[in-house]
Amino acid sequence: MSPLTIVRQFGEVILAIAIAPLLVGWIAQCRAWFQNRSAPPLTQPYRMLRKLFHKDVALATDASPLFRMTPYILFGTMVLAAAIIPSVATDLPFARVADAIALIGLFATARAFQSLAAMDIGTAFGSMGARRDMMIGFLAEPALLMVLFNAFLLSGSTALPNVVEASTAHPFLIDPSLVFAAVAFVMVLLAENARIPIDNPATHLELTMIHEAMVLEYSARHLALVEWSSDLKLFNYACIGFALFLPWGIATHGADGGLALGVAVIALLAKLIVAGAALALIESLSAKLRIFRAPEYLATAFLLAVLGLLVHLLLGA
Amino acid sequence: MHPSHVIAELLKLLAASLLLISFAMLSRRRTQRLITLFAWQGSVLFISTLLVAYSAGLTELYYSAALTLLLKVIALPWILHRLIQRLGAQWDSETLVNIPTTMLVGLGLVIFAFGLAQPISRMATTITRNTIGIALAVIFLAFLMMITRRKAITQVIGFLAMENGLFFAATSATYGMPMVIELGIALDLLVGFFILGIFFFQIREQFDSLDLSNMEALKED
Amino acid sequence: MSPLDWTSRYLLALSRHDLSLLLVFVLGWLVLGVAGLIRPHRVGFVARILFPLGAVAGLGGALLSGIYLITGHAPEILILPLGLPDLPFHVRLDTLSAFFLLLLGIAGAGISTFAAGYFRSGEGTAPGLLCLQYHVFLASMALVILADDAYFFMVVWETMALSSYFLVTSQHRIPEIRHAGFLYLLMAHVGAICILLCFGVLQGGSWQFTFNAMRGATLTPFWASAAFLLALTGFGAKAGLVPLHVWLPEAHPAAPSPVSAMMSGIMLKTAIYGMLRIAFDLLHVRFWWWGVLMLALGLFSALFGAIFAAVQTDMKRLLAYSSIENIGIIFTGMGLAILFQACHLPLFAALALTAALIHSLNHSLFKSLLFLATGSVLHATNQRSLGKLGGLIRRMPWVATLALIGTLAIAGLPPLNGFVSEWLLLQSFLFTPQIPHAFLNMLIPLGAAVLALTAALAAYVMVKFYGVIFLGQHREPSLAHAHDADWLERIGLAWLAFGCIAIGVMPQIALRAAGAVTGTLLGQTVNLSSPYWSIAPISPGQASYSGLILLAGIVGVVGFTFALVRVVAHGRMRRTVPWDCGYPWQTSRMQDTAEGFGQPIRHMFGPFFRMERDLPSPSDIAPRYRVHIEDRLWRTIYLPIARGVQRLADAVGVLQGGRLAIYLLYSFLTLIALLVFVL
Amino acid sequence: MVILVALGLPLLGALLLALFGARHYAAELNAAMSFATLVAVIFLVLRVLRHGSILALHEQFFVDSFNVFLVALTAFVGFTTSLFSRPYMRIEEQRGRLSPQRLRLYHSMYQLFMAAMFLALLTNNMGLLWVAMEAATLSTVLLVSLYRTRASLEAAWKYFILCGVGIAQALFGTILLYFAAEHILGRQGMTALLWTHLNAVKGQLEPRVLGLAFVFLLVGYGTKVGLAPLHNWLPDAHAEGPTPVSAVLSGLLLNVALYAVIRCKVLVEGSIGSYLPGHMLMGFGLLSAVLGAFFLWRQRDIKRLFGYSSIEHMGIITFAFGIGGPIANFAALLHMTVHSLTKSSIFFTAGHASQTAHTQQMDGIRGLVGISPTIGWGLMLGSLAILGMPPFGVFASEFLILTTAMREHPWTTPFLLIALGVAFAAIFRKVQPMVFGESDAPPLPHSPALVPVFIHLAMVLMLGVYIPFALAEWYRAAARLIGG
Repeated sequence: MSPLTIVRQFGEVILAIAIAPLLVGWIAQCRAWFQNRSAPPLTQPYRMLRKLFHKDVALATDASPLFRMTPYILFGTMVLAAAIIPSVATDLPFARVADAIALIGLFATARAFQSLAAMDIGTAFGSMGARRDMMIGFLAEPALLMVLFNAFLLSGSTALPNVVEASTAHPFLIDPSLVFAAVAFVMVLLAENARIPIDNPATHLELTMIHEAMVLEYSARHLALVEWSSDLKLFNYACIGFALFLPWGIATHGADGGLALGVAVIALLAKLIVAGAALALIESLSAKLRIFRAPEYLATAFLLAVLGLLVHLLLGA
Repeated sequence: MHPSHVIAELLKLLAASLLLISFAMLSRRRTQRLITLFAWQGSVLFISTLLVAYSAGLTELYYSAALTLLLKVIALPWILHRLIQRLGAQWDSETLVNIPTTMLVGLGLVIFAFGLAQPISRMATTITRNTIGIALAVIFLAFLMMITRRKAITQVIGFLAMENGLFFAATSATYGMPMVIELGIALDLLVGFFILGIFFFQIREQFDSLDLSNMEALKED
Repeated sequence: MSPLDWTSRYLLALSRHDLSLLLVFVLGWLVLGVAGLIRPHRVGFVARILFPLGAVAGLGGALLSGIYLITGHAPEILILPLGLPDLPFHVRLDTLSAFFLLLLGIAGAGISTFAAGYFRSGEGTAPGLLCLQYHVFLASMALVILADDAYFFMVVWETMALSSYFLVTSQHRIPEIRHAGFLYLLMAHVGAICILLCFGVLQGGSWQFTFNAMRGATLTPFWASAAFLLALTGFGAKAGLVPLHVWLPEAHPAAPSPVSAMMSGIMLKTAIYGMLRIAFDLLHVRFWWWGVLMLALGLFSALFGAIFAAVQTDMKRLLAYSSIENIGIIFTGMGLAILFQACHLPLFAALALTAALIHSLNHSLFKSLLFLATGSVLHATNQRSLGKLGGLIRRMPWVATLALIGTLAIAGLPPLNGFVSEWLLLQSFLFTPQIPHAFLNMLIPLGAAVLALTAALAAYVMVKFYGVIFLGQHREPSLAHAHDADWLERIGLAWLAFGCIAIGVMPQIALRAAGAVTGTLLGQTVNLSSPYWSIAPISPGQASYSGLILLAGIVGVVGFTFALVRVVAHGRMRRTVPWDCGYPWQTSRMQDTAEGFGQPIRHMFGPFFRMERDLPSPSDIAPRYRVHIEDRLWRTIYLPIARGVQRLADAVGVLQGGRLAIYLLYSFLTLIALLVFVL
Repeated sequence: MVILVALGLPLLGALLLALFGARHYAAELNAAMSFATLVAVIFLVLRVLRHGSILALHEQFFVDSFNVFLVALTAFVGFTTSLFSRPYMRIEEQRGRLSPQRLRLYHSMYQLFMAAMFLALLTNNMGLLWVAMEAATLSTVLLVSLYRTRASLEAAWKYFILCGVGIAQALFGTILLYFAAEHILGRQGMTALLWTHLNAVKGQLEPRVLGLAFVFLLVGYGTKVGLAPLHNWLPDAHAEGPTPVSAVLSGLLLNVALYAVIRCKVLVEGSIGSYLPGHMLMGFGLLSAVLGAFFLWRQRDIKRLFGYSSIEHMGIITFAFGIGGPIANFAALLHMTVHSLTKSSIFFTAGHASQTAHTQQMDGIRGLVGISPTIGWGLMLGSLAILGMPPFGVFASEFLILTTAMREHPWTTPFLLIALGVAFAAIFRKVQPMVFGESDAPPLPHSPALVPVFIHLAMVLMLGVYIPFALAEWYRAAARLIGG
C-alpha cells in the first residue's frame, strides 16, 4: 500500500464530504428551475450547516446517550461508505475492507441507529417516522441486492472496484440486464434517500414525513451532522450508481496517475451534474405516493431487478 | 357281538344324547328346566365315564366317575335348585336372540365342530374315537347359551355345561387326565361354584335382581 | 504466522485426551446437578456456588473443544461400559461435534453465570431441583453431540427433551405454561420417533446401530431419501422448522429466561448438529432435490419467523419467532451446501456450510444474550408485554447497553457477528447460477432476495424490540423504579456480548473453526489463508470483508468528527422538553406501541395471519383497540389431526360397551376365527 | 426343598392371615410373609445361578432360566406391594370402606394369589399350570369384589365369567395337548403332561391337534393376558379392585398368563414347525397395542387409564414374543420386567393420589406435587417411564422391539409407532394436570409408603442405561429357551 494510494483514499473521502452538500444544493436548484421558482443559491446547504454548527443545542430532557451518539455514528458510517465506493479511483485500500454487500450493511446500520434515536425521545412523530423508515428499508434492500446481483454476475465479484474494472475493461458493451437494473436502482435510490415519490425532503407536513419526522428532535450541531450525513448518503448512492452503470472515467488500477485522476474528478462532476438534474426532473414530474403505495413501488423495483437477472441468465452473458 | 363294540355303540348313543341335551338346554326358557337338563347331562357323563372305565379297565376313571356323580348329578343341581328357590329366580328368562335363530346357529356350530374334530378322531386309538367332535360341539353350544342368556344363573349353568363338555372330551378322547389334574379341576370347579353362590346373594342385594342388564354400568361412554 | 497458528502449535501437547476430559466435564455437570439436591432450598448455595461452577465447566469444555478444532487431529472414540448388552454406549469426538461443543461451552458458560444471579427462591420448582434439571439438560446436550450410536443418541436426546420440559414447566401453576410444556414434549416425542425410524433405515441391513456401521452402510436412493426426509422431520421438529414450529413460540416464553436462552441458543443447535451429522456424515449420498427442499423450507421458515416476530407484543414470543427465523437461515445454508455438494461444487458447498455453522454459533450468542436481557427486564419490572415497557435505558443502563449489542448483532448489522454469517450466505448464493440445472439456477438466486428481505425484516423487528423496551418514555409508572441487573447477571451478559463483538471483528477465528468442520465433512475448506483480521472465503479478488478495520474506521471517523465538532462548534447545550412539532401535551401513551409497529407488516403480509381485531366505535368513552394474531398452520394442520385421533378413539370405545354377552361374543368369535384360521 | 418352601410360605401365610387377618398387625404379618417368600425365592435363584435348572418332585416342578426370573420378579413385586398396601389399606379402613373382616379376606387372598402364581410358574405339569391359573383367577375375583359396591361386583362378575370361560377353553386345549402327547409318551408315569418331556418330543407331536390345542390355549390364557379383543374384563377389574390388587394384577398376573402362553407356544411351534403361532401372537399383540392406545385417549378414571396402558404393553410384549428370535425374546423379557416394575409403582402412586383427592376421576385430582411431592413426582416419573421415555428401561426394550420389527416385519412398524405416539399423547395430557397445578386437598393421614415406588423406578432407570451382566445372560438363556 503505497503512500500515493493513501493520499488518493483520503483525497476521495475529503472530496465526497466536501461536494455532497453541493449535490443536494444543485438538485434543489434544478427543482426550483423546473418548477420555475427562484432558486436558492448553490451554497445554501453549506450556509445552513454553518449556521447549525454555531447554534446552541436544545436537547430533550430525557434523551439518552444513544440519542447524542447517533449523529456522529451516522456521519461516520457515511464517510466510511464514501471511502469504500470507487467514485474517482478503483485502487482504494479501504475497498478491500468491505464489498458491496457490506456497504448495504453499513447503510442498514446507519438506518437502524437513526430509527433508534428517533424512538429514544418517545414522541409520537419520532416513533412513527422510525417505523416508516424501517419499513421502506426492508422493502428496498432486497431490490438493491438484486440490482447488485446483476453487476456481480457480470463481474463475478461483489467488490465494487472489481465491478468497475470489469466493465471498463470493455467499455462500450452494455449488458441488457443492466438496463433493467439501472431503472430499479434509480427507484431504490429515490426511496432510500427520502425523496419524492416516497418522501418529500422539503415538507414538514407532520403525517406524511418520514425522514423529517425522525430528525425532528435534533438541533444545532447534531442536526448539522445528521443533514450532512444524509447528503453524503445521496452522494454515495449516486456514486454506486455510477460505479455500476456508468463507470467511464474512473481511474482504474494501474492507470491512475495524476492526469487520470484529474479526468476522473471531472467525469465525476459531470456525472453528478447530469444525475442531479435528472433526479430533480423525476422529482418534479412525479407525485408523492401514499405510504402504503410504497410497497408496490418498491416491489416494482424488485421485479425489474429480477427481470434483469433472468435476462442475464437467459442470454447467458 | 364283542362287548367292546357294544360299549362303543352305547358310548356313541350317550354322546348323541349329550348333544341332544345341550340343544334342549339351548331351547329351554325356564331356569328350573335348565337345571334338570344339566343334571341329566351330568348323569350321562357319569355313565359314559363308567363305561369307558370298564372297557379300558382304568381304576382312576372310576374315581373320576364317582366325582362326576357327586358333583354334577347331585351336588351342583341341588345347590342350584336351592339357590333359585332362595333367590326366587325361577321365572322365565327371555333370551337376547330368539330361540329358532339360536338353534340354527347351534346347528352350524355342530357341523363346524365335527369338521374340526375329524383329523383328531382319525388319529384317536380309543374306542371312543369320534366322540371328541361331540364334546367340542357341546362346548360350543354351551358357549352360545352363555352368550344368548340374560340371567346370571343361566349363564352359570351354561358355564357348567361347558365344563361337562370338557370332562366328556377328557374321558372320551383320552381316558381321562391324570388323577391329580382331575382332582384339581374338580376342586377349582367346586370353589368357583361356591364363590358364584356367594356372588348371587351379593348381586341380589346390590342390584335386587339377577338380571345382567343391570350390570352394564362399567363401559366407555 | 498468525497468533492462532502459534497457539495451536503450543497447545498441541495438551490436546491428546480431549474426549475423556470432556466426559469428565459432562460428569461434573451431572455431579453439580445432584449436589443441588443436598440443600434444595438454599438459594445461596445453589446459585452462588453450583451455577458458577457449571459455568467454569462450560468454559473448560469450550476450551478443550476449541483446542481440538485448532489442532484438528483424528476422531477419538470411546466405548463406555454402559448401555445395552449388545450395544454399549459409544462416544466420539470429531471436528463437527467439537464445533458444537465449543458453541455449547461458550453460550453455556454465559448462561450459567447469568443464571447464578437470576434464579431466586419462590419461583415454582425449588432451586435445588431446578439446578438438577438445568445441569442434566446441559450434560444431555453435550452427550447428544458426543453420542456415536443410535441407542445412546436416542437416550440422551430424549433426556434432553425431558429435562428441558421440566425446566419449562418450573412455574407449573400457570395453565398456559402447562399447556406449552405438554405441546413441547409431545412434539419432541414425535420428532424423536421420526429420528428413531431414520436410524432404523440408516443401518441399511447391517442391523448394527453404531454410527460407524451406518457410515459403512450403502442405501438405495429410495431408502437414502427416506432416511433424509425422516431426519428432516425429526430434527426439524426440534429445531422449530415451519410447519413443525408450533411448540416453539409457546415453550420458549414459558420457560425461565436462562432456560429460554439455553433452549433457543443451544438446544435448537443440537437439532442442526443432528441434521448435519446425518446429511453429511452418516449418509453416503446426497441428491440435489434434498438441498432444494431444505432450502425452500429454510427460506420459508426464515420469512415466516421474521414476519410473525414483527407482529408479536410479548417480548419473549418475539424472540422465539426470531429464533424460528434464524433456524430458517441456518437451514438455508445447509440446503445450499447439500445442493452444491450434490452438484459437485465442493468449494461453494464449503462456503454455504461455513455460513450455516457460523450462523449457528452467532445465533447461540446473541439469542441467548437477548433472552437473558429479557430475563433481567422481567425481574426488574414483572412485565413481559411490550405494551407496558419502555424507557428502560435510563433505569437499567447496563442491560440496555449490552442488549443493544445483541440487537445490532441479531439484526445482521456490521461490524457485529450476525452480519458475518449473513454475508457468507449471500456470497454463496452468488454462485447458485453455476448449478447445472435449468430453472434451479434461475430460481435459487431469488432466494438471496428472500434472505435479504428476511435480514431487513429482522432489523425492523429488532429496532421494534429494542426501541419499545428500552427507548422512549415509560409506558407504565411502575417502571420508574426498575433496577439494573446484579453483577453476576452483568458478567453473563457481557461475556455473550463480547462473543458477538469478537466474532464480528475477527471472523477469521470462526471461519477457521468452521473450516475444520467442512474439511472433515466435505474434504474442502474455504480460503483460510487471509490474515486474521479479514476474511476472503473464495479469493481476495472475489470478495473480502474485515470487520476489524471497519470498526476501526467507524470509531476513527466518529472520534475525529467528535473532536472536530468540539473545536468548531461553540454552541452550549440545554435541556428542554421535546419539541415534537410544537405539540405541547406529550404523554407516554402517544408513543408508537408494539401493535403499531406490527401494523405495516399485518397490512403487507395479511395472508400469513389469522387476525381477530376489535376496533373501538367512535362513541367509545374508553376506547380499546385489540388485535389478536394467530398462526394459520395451527388450524389447518394440527387441530384436524387431534380431531381425527379423537374420532378414532370414540370408534374404538364402542368395543367396551359394558354388556357381558357381547364380550363373550367377542371371545367366541375370536375362537371360531382362529379355528378357521388353523383349519 | 427350596421350591416347596417358596410355594409353601404363601400358603402358610394365607392360612395364618385367614386366622389373624383381622388383627391390627395383619398388614405387617402380610409383609413379613411376603418377605419370607422373597428370601426363599432368592435362595432358589442363587441355587439356579449356581447349578443351573432344577427338576424336583418326580419332575412335577422345575426351574429353568425362563421362569426363575419371573419367580424372582413376582416375589419382589409381591413384597413391595405388601409394603405399599399397609398404609393404603389402613387409610381405606379408616375411611370405612373396608371392615376388618374384609381385610382378613384381603390379606389371606393376597397370599393365596401369590401361592397360585408361584405354582403356575414353578410347575412342570401343564395340567397343574391350568389348575394354578384357575386358582389365581378365583382368588383375585374375591379381591376385585372386595368393596362389595355395585361397580366392584359388576367388575368381579365380568372378570369371573370371561376368565372362567377363557380358562375353560385353555382346559380343552390342555386336554388336546395331552391327547396328542399320550400317543407318544404313553399314560405310564403321567409324563404326558410334563412340559420338559413334551418339549423333548415336541417334534413328533401331531401338528393338526397341536394347532387346535394352541388356538384354545391362546384364547384361554390370552384372555387372562388381556389381549384384545379378549381384554374387556381388564380395565373394569383394575379400576374397581383395591389398588394393591390392581398393581399385582397388572404387574404379575398378566405376566404369568403370558408365561403360560409362551410355554405352549414353544411346544406348538416345535411341533408344527411353521411360524403360525408366532404370527397369531403378533396379530394379537399388534391389535392390543393399537386398540389399547386408542382406548387410552378417552379415559377419565385414573386406574382404568393405566389398566388400558397394561393392555397396550402386554400387546407389545406379545408382539415381541411373536416375532421370536434371540433379540425380540430378549426385548420381550426385558419389557416384562420393566413393565411390571413400572406399572406397579404407577398403581402405588395412583392409589395414593386418588386417596388424597377422594376420587379416581382424573378431573378431580390436581396439583399433586403441591400436596405431596413424592406422590406427584412418583406419578410423573412413572408415567414418563411407562411411556417409553429414555433413560428409563422401557425405552430400551421398546427400542429393541421396534428395531427388530423393522427388520423382520417392516409393515408393522407404523402401527407400533402410532400406538406409541397416541399412547404418549393420551396418558401425558392426563397425567400432567394431575401432577402439576394448584390444589388445596389436605395430605394423607398415614404417610404413604412410597419407598417401593422409587426403588422400582430406580431399577427401571438402571435397566435403561445399564443391564447387569448376570441379568443379561439370564435373559439370553431364556430367549434361547423360547427360541422361535
